[in-house]
Amino acid sequence: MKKDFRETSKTGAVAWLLQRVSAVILFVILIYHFAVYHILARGNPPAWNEVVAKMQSPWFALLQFVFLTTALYHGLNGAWMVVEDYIHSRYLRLFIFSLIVLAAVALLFIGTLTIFKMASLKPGV
Amino acid sequence: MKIEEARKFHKIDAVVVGAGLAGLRAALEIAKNGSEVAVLSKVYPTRSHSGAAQGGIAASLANVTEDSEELHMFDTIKGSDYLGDQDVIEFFVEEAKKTVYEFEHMGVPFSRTEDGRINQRAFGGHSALRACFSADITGHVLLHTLYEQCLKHNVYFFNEFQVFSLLIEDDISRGVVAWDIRNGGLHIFHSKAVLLASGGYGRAFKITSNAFANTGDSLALILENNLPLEDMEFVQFHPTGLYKHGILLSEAARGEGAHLTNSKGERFMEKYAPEKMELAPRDVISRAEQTEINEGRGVDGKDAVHLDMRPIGAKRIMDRLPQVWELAYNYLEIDGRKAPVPIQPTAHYSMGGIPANIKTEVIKDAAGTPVVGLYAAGETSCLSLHGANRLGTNSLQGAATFGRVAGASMSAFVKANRREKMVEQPLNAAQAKIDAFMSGAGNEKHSTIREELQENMTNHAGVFRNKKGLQELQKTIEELQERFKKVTISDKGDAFNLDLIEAFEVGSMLVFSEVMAAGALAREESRGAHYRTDFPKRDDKKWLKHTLAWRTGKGVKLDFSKEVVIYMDRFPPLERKY
Amino acid sequence: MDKKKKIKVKILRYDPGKGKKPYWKFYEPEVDSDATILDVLNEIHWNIDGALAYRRSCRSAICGSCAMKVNGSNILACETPLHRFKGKALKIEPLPGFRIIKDLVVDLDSFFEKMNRVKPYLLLDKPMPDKEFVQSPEEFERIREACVCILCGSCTSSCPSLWANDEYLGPAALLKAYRFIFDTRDDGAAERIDIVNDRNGIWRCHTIFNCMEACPKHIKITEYLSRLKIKAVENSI
Amino acid sequence: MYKRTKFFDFSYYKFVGSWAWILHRLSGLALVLYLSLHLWVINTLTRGPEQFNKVMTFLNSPLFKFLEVGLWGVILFHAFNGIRVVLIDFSKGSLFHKKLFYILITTAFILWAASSYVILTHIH
Ligand SMILES: Cc1cc2nc3c(=O)[nH]c(=O)nc-3n(C[C@H](O)[C@H](O)[C@H](O)COP(=O)(O)OP(=O)(O)OC[C@H]3O[C@@H](n4cnc5c(N)ncnc54)[C@H](O)[C@@H]3O)c2cc1C
Ligand code: HEM
Ligand code: SF4
Ligand code: F3S
Ligand code: FES
Repeated sequence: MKKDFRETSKTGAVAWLLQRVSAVILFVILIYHFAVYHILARGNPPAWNEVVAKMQSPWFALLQFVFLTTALYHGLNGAWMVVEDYIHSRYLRLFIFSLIVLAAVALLFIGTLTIFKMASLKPGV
Repeated sequence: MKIEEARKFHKIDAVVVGAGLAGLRAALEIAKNGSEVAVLSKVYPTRSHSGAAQGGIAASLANVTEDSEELHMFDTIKGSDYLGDQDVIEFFVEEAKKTVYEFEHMGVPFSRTEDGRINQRAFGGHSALRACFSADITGHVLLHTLYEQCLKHNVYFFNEFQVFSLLIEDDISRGVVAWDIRNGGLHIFHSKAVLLASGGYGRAFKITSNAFANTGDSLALILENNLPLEDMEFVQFHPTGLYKHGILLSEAARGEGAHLTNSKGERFMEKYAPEKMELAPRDVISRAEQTEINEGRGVDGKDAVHLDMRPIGAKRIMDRLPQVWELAYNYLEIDGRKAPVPIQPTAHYSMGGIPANIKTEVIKDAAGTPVVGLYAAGETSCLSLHGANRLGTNSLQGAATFGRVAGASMSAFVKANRREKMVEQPLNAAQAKIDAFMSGAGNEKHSTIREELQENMTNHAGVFRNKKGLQELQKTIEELQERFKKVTISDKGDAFNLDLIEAFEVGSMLVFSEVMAAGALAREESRGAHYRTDFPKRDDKKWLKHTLAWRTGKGVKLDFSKEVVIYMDRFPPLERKY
Repeated sequence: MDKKKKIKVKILRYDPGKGKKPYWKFYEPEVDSDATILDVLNEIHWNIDGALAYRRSCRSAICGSCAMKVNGSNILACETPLHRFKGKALKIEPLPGFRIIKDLVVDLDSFFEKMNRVKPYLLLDKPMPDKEFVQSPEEFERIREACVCILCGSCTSSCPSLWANDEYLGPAALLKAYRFIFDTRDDGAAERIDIVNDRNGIWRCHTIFNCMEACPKHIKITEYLSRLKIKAVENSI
Repeated sequence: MYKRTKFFDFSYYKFVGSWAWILHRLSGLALVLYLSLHLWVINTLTRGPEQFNKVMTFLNSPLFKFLEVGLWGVILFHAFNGIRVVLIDFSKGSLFHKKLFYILITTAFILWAASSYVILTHIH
C-alpha cells in the first residue's frame, strides 16, 4: 500500500464548484454573445462602427470582461481537469500546469487589451 | 515433505478457518483482545455464504411485540424437536440481545421502527416478532460490517486460501496447512489455537440453497483425524427453493404474507398446520410440499408448488422483498407481483457438524473430552443449539454469538499457553492429496462423481427417507469413493486451479455423506428435519440422544451415549404441533 | 425439462504458467435453453475444458464473485440468463481495468484496498447507548441502497477514469464512503471527506454513468457520488 | 498476472453517459483552442476599420460560414450538455440523466438548425 496516495492540496472541491458556477454564467453570456454577433446580424458581418459603438458602454465592456475571464477560467480549468485524469508524472504535470498558467496570463492580456482598445476608439472614425 | 518446502511458514497466535459470520466474529474478538489472528477463507470474506441470509437475526428485543428470553428459549427448544441442548439454548437466548446491540453499534444498518428502534418481523416457528432485519439483505450487511470491523482491528486476512489439512497430534491442535488458491503452493500456519468456522455443507445435495463453497471441507478433515461428527442425519430442507435452481426465496416472503398453493389453487397448509399455516416450521412445510407433489398436486405437473406473493401487494413486495422479486424475475422470468412463483424444497441448513461444547471447544467423545486448542463455531459446528431442526434466524444469531464465544475462549487460551511443537512433516497429508489428483493415471472426472452423489443424496436422504433407500445410498457412496481414487484433473497449473479445488471438495463431500447416510439409517424414528417414512413417529424413549459418528477403516462407527441436556422441570419434551 | 441446445462461446483465456498473452478460445457447449452464463461456464469447465478458471460461489447474485464482461457489458454470470443475448454468440472476458490472474479471474486486491482507505466503519465520538442508536426509517432509507453493494467490482471496472488512472478510488469505494458519511450514527464525516476530497478521489468522477449501467444491484451510484461531492464542497468552503 | 492496458474500451460506448462525456470533453478542448485563436484574431481587428473589413470579408466566405455553423454546434452541444451535468450534480439529474440528455440535446439541435438556417441563408 502506498502510504500517501495524495499529493495535491484540497483544491478539488473549489475547482469543481467554480467550474459549475462559471458554466452557468457562460451559458447565459455565451448564447447572448453568439446571438448578438452571429445570428441577429442575420449572417451579415458585424460592421466596424456598430462593434465599436457597443463597446462604448462601460456595462457592455464589463460584460465582455466578465465573459473573457469566465471563459478563460472555465476553459483552462477544464483543460487542467483533463490533464489530471491522464498525466500522472508529477514533473510533467507541473510543466503542463505552468504552460496553462502562462496561457491564461497571455490570453487574459490579449483579451483585456482588445476590450480597452475598442472601448477607447471613437466610433465612426 | 519438509517444512522448508512450504511456500511460506506462518507463526501466529490463532488461526480462524472461514470468514463467515462465525469466523469473523471470533477473529474480531481475538484481535480486540490483543492477540494476533489470521483468517483463512477460500473465498474473499465478503463472499462467504452468511451474506446470502436474507430474513433476519433472532433476538427477543421486544421492539415490536411482547417477547421474552423464556419465550425465545421455548420456541427454539420446541423447534429443535427437543434434541437441542437446553443449557446451550438458555445461554444463547440471553446473549442474543447483546449480540444484536453490538452489531448495531458496529454500524449494521437495521431496518427501523417508526420511533427509530431496530425493526423486527415474524418468522417461522417464532411466536413473537423476533427477527431483526435489514430489508432482505440481513446476512449481507452483518457480514460486511463484521469484515470492516476486522479490518479496523487489524485482523490478518489470507483470502483465497483453502485449508487442505489439520495439524493435530496427540489430541492437540498445532495449526493447519492451506493451499494458496491465487498463486498455488502450500502454506503452513503454526498456531496455538484453531477455529473451524467453515459453514454449511448443503452442496452434497442436488437441489440446495447453499453456495458452491459450502462443501464441508473441515468435516472431512475432522473425520480424517479420527474425530467424530455429531447429529449428521439432520439436514433442514427449506420449503421455498426456486424451482430447479434451489436458490432460496427468503422466508420473509411468507412472513410478509405470501401464500402456498398447489395445482388446484388450494392453500394446502390448511391440512398440515391449520394454526400457523405458512408460518409453520420449515420441516413441516417442506414435507407438506413434498406430499402435495408426490400425490400429484404439483403445479404444471412439475416437482413444484406455488409461492403466491400477490396477497402482499405490489408496493410492499418492492419495498420489503426486492431481492426475492428480483431472483424470481431473473431466473424464471416471473414477475412476483403478477404471478405465483414455482418453488420446491431445497437442502438448506445442516444441524449436525463438528461436536463442540458450550465454550466451542471441539470434543472427541461422548464424555466431552476436548481436543486441545481446537474450536468450532457456526454452521459447521454442532453445539447442539438447533437440535433436530433449526428455527429461521437462529442460525445467524448462533454463528455470531458463538463466534464471539469462540473468540473469547481462544484469546484466553492463547494467552495462557505456549505454542506446541510442530508435527513432523506437516505437509505430507496435504501434498499427498494434491499429488493424487495431479499425477493420477485414472480417467474419472470429479464432476461426474459429484453429480451422481448429489442426485443420490437428494433422492435417498432428502425430505423423506427410508431404510431401503438409505442402504442403496450407502452402497452408491462406497462405489463412488472407490471411483474417486481414480480421479485425475486436467489443470496442472499453480494459479487459480479451480479443477484442483473442486476435486478436493468432492473428496470432502464423499466422506461426510457417508456419515450422514449411516446416521440416517441408524436413527429409526422421525424427529425434526429427519423423517423416516418407515418410522414416522418420534421415539423419545429410544432416540432422545445425540449421534456421534467416526469413520473407521471398516465403515462408520456410531455412538448414541451422548445425552441431550434437558431441564425436565421447565421444558419437558412435548409433542411438536403447530 | 427444458430443451438442450448448442451455443457458440468464445472466452478470453490467460494462463500465467504458460506466460503468454491472453488469447481467445472457442467452445460449443450444449446447455439448457434457460441456462445462465454461469451454467454455461460450469458446463465448459466440468465437461469440456477443466482448466478454465473463474470465480463463483453463491450463484444467487449476492456474493459478487462472478462479475465478468459478456458481450460488452459487465454482468454477474450467475444471474444472467442466456436469453438476454437473444441467441447471439457469447463473448466472455474478465473485468477490464484489473490485472488478470488466470482466465476470468482478476486481481481485486487494489479494489479491496481502496475500500479500506475510506475507513469503512463507524467512527464514533458519542457514548454508546445501552440499547440501539436511534435512527428513523427515513434516515435508514438514505443509506439503504448503498448498503446493498456486493463489492463485485463491475462498476469500478467499467469506469473510464479508472482506466486512465489506477489510483482513482473508484465508484465502489466512494459509494462506501457515502454509506458511512450519510449514516446518522457516524461522527467521522470530516475525516472521511478529507480522504475522498482528493485528486484521486471523488473529483475524478465525471458523471460518466458506466458504473450505474454496470451495477448488478441497480444502485444509483452516480446520484450518491453527486451528494458526496456537494458534501465535500460544503466542508471545504 | 497480466495487465490489459486499456485507455478506451469502446464497447462501453453504447451507453449515453459515455458518449455525453467524451463528446463534452472533446468539445470543451476544441473550444479552448477556438477561444485562443478567437482572442488573437479579434485583437488584430482592433487595428482599424480597414483591417477589420478585410478580415470580415474573408470570414464571410461560404467556407467560413460553414465553419461558423459547426462551431456553433459544438458550443450548443457543450453548453446544453454542461447544463445536464449541472443538473446531475445539483438536482438529482442522475435519476433521469438519459432523458435529460435527449431533451437538452434535442433543444440544442433545434436551436442549432434554426440559427444555422439564418446564418447560411444570408450568405452574400
Ligand atoms: C440462502 C440462505 C439463506 C439463509 N437465511 C438465513 C436467515 O435469514 N437467518 C438466519 O439466521 N440464517 C440464515 N441462513 C443460515 C445462515 O446463513 C448460515 O447458517 C450462517 O451464515 C453460517 O455462517 P458461518 O459463519 O458458519 O459460515 P459461512 O458464512 O458459510 O462461512 C463459511 C466460511 O468458511 C470458508 N471455508 C469453507 N471451507 C474452507 C476451507 N476448506 N478453507 C478455508 N476456508 C473455508 C468459506 O470461504 C467461508 O468464508 C441462510 C442460509 C442460506 C444458505
Ligand atoms: C456555454 C456554456 C458552457 C457550459 C454550460 C459549460 C459547462 C461545463 C461543465 C458543467 C463542465 C464540467 C464537466 C465535468 O466536470 O465533467 C465543463 C467542462 C469543460 N468546459 Fe465547459 N461549459 C461551457 C462553455 C465552455 C467554453 C466556452 C469552453 C472553452 C473555452 C469550455 C471548456 C470546457 C472544458 C475544456 C471542460 C473540461 C472537459 C472535461 O473535463 O471533460 N466550456 N463545461
Ligand atoms: S456498486 Fe454495484 S457494481 Fe459496484 S461493486 Fe457494488 S454491487 Fe458491484
Ligand atoms: S463510471 Fe466513473 S466517472 Fe463517475 S459516474 Fe461512474 S464513477
Ligand atoms: S456467484 Fe455470487 S454473485 Fe454470482
